[in-house]
Amino acid sequence: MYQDVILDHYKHPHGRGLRDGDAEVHHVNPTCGDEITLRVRYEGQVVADVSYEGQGCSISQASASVLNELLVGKELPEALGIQETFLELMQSRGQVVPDDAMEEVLEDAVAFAGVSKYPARVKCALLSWMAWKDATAQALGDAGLKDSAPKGRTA
Amino acid sequence: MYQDVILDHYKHPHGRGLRDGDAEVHHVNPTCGDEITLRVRYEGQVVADVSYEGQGCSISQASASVLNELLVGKELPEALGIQETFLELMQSRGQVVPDDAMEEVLEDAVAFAGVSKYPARVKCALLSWMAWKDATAQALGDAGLKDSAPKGRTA
Amino acid sequence: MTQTHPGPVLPGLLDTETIRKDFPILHRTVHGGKPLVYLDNAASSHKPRQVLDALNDYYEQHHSNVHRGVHVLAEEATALYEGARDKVAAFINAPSRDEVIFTKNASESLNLVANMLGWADEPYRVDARTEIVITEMEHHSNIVPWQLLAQRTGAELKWFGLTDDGRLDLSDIDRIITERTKVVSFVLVSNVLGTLNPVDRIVRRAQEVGALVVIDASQAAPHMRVDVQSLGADFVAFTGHKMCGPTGIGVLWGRQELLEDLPPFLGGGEMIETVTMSSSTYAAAPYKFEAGTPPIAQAVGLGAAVDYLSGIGMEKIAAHEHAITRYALDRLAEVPDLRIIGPVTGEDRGATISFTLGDIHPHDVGQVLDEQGIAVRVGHHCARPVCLRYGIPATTRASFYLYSTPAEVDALVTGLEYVRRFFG
Amino acid sequence: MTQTHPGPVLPGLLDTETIRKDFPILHRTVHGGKPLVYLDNAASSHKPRQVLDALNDYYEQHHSNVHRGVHVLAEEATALYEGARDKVAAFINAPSRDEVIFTKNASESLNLVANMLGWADEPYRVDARTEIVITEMEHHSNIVPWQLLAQRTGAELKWFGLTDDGRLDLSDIDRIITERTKVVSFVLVSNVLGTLNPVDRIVRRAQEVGALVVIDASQAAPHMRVDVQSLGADFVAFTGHKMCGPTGIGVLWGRQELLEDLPPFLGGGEMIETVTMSSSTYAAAPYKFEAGTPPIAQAVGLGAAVDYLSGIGMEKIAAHEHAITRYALDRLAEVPDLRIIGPVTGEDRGATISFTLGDIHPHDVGQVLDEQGIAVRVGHHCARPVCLRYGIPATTRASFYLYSTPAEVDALVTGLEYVRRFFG
Ligand SMILES: Cc1ncc(COP(=O)(O)O)c(C=O)c1O
Ligand SMILES: Cc1ncc(COP(=O)(O)O)c(C=O)c1O
Repeated sequence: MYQDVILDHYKHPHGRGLRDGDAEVHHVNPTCGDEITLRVRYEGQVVADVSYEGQGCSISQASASVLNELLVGKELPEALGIQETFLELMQSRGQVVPDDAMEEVLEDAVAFAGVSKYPARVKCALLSWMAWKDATAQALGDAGLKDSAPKGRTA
Repeated sequence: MYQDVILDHYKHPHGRGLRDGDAEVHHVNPTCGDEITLRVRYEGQVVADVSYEGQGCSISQASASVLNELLVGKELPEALGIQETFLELMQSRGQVVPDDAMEEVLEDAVAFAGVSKYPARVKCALLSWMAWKDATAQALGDAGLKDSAPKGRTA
Repeated sequence: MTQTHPGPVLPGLLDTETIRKDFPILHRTVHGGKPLVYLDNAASSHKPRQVLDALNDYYEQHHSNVHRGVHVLAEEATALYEGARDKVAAFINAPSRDEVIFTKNASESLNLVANMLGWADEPYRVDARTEIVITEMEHHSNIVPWQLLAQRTGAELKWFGLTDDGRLDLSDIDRIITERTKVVSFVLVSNVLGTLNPVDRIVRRAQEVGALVVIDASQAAPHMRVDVQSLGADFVAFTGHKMCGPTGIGVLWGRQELLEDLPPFLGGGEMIETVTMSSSTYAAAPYKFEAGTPPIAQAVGLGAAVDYLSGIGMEKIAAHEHAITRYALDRLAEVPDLRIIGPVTGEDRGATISFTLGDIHPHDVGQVLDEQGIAVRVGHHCARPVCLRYGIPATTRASFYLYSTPAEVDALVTGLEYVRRFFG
Repeated sequence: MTQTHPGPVLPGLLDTETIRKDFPILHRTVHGGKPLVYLDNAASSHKPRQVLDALNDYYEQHHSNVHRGVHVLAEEATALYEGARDKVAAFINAPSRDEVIFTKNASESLNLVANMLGWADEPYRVDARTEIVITEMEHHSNIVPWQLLAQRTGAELKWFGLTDDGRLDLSDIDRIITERTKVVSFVLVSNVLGTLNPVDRIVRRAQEVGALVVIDASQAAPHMRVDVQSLGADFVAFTGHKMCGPTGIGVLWGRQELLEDLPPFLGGGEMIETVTMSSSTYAAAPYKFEAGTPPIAQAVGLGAAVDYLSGIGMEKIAAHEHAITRYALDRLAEVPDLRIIGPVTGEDRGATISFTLGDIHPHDVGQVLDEQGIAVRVGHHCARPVCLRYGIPATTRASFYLYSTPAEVDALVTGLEYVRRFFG
């Protein structure tokens, strides 16, 4: 599970720290008490910044770092697509082997494929992603989120 | 368990029916819903009458009949001694084989020895005896009961 | 005896010879070599080898506390426990697995509902201005929780009476279920009378007045397909030990939005989100209602039990029991002085038959049957109001399951004839 | 590994080589052949063959519903179930077997007390003019029931804080337990810190003000002699699965006169005396508090567990764990950056050791240990206020039992060194 990519992100996180945002959320993983405070800033439909702070294990820390790296600068529909692909991978219980198409979407985040075999850790990996989705819904409204949902998938 | 003596008492109960008394109690066997209403009448220290009515199985009916036969006419201390001996026999889980001394005290009631192997039925056999003890306590007061306790035993 | 001759061949019977091989206890003898004729299935069923294997495998290979561990055993135990929830959800066709709450028995499930409604906010709250409706044929476990709730909230407890032939008297339904009714709780199949109750009519009326519907399916889930969606109820309770599962496990199914809105009952580990000394927030359903270490092995065993039952097929089990029940009703009609308490025909009834035998007390009937190796239950079967209603102190009850055979019915009838002679 | 070399010889150790043979799961391997080093006993213990045999024997030979049957199986099942009550009563030196109530787990036991007191008449009744006292080191199962009770009755919830070295801060005892205190509930041995609390001092003060005392012995009953008479408490709760017993069973011991006076909690079958539609009377304790079909097999299994533990001897088990714990404290002190949360010496503590390792998150510690076959627990261990108190998000917890060996301690230390290198 501890791919080098993950350890790297853990030791050198991207975009950590809280900066200005349009919405802030605080999420807790009740099974371990890990917490994240996360802010999003949008410029139109573009994810201008995702800033965060919190305590957590290497998986949750690395995942937040990867999220920041992957989503910042993306248009919302694309970002949502990435989020869903990541969700799908993480909920696959180790059954999905990332193919080229998935790797193109997820980049570094494919390193989390191994984590999906450990249900107790999936929540760690998803903590920041759930927080991001929630913060985005608050910033843009649920409706804004729905309009932007990638075609052919349900949010 | 169904000794002829028991079936006999069941089919031809002694002293059944409610007559005048000094105290009346109503006891229920919660495990089966069987009920007995029982009255005692004392003349001084003598058990002048035990009258009863109720619904129940052959064991509980026969046991009430045996009780009436055994206790009416006895002095209270002796009656209490009989009650305790019966209790001891019934709680023996089939371990006590009545000897001559016990047979002399319990007479027909030794036929219940076989019932003591069946915990679910022990309560049936004891229903009237517990009711009698309770009614006696009401009629004479707990104190009266204690003073009359047979020597060398605790009530 | 029952092993070698299953008895008369009736249409719809299962291959009981094969099925009985799965149940170790059915091969024991009692009272010096008499084969066991177990007709006490409404009280509790036996367990197939498959369920015992699941329990042993769980304890010998995978046991751990669930949910919070990152080690192998914790992951495996959690997967098994949550897998059992999936199985039970599928078994009752629950729209979501999160609607399946594991309790210790059906009684806890019913108490859980009563307590949730007592502590709920509007619109669910049961209080002094509201009414609770049950029926006269309920098991004590679906009476006492509502009596306690009524006492503690001041709500009024009302009930449907029974007809002489052992069915609910719904003639007054509009007067009994009223605008003030907050909850209607009733048994799907009676554990004394065997009656299968008309769900639709009661649910329709309850919905008209906005009352919640609780169904006690303890005697139904083991024997027929119970589909919570087609029942239309809000809560359905049942118990593991009557359906080939272990003791110590029950189920409460509840509609998701209700489970989200209603307050918790027992507090403790597992059911929380965050805890500080002064206040706590709660996990989402079903965890909100599962305080403390759950009955893990028992859930796994129940999962194996529903696999076993589904493997045979609930429709086939129902058909088998229906055939046995009709045969039993016919044969019992031959016994002089035998009076059936409950429906006397096979329509809309389960495989439980209560009766009296002249004025021979059920304790005596049961005891003398037991001496012949025949296990029936006697008493009020935790439903004393039914006995009061029919003016009897108790009944003798024979109840069948998927492993019951016509030969066992024959043994019962022969046994009853002996009982009559014995006390004659 | 642990099978062949029990590790250093310490005075007071049990013959773990023999004991481990009784526990099937201890022979499994994980992660491709690594021997299992199970150090998660505070979460749940494993089950010896003797307990599994008792369960199988029960289901294969004697299962039936209890108490009301007149047939052989019902008599046998009842004798086994009630026999288990006798065993548990003797195990905790209860003055009477009727003081032993079987529940589904310790959490239910604690909720049962809280609810009894909420519905009780005077002098026991908890209401808005009264106070409830707990401590900051309680398991959520001894916090949330009291929070719910406080919310629902208006009572005030107070608690003892903790000292820096992981003990109860009783310096303010007379201000915390006052004349208004109706109940004081505290843990005998903390499941996070390992602390063994000073019962006498608390009981004395509680008795001075006439408050009832509830002791959560979940982490004590498995590991040391718990004598309810010498504790001097009014209620003692513990749970089967942590003491070699099955899941799905817990115990509440309560003083007889209290159990007689206090109202029931769950309503249903078994707990009644008579039932009519409009009202019911209740059976005597313990049955009054055991609604529905009890966890029969689980009680039988718990009976076998206490036989097993008593056969070895609780004093010997305590001595064994004490030796292991001291050895572990010594060895863990060698690991750089390791900070023990709780008492750092062997006095007045149980065999549970929580710690942090630099700023490596416990999840990561646990996961990397698991890859080496070492099972520890990580998180807040259902006692989040303890973590808040010590300003940490979570801990890694190693906890020992009668089958733990010094070699397993060595494996842990080696494992932790690897964890440090891995994240270094
Ligand atoms: C101290 C303590 N109290 C209570 C409990 C609750 O026990 P259970 O989860 O079996 O209800 C536990 C264990 O989880 C515990 O460690
Ligand atoms: C109709 C009915 N409801 C509820 C129950 C209670 O089930 P349990 O005793 O498992 O809680 C039973 C069985 O005892 C029953 O037959």
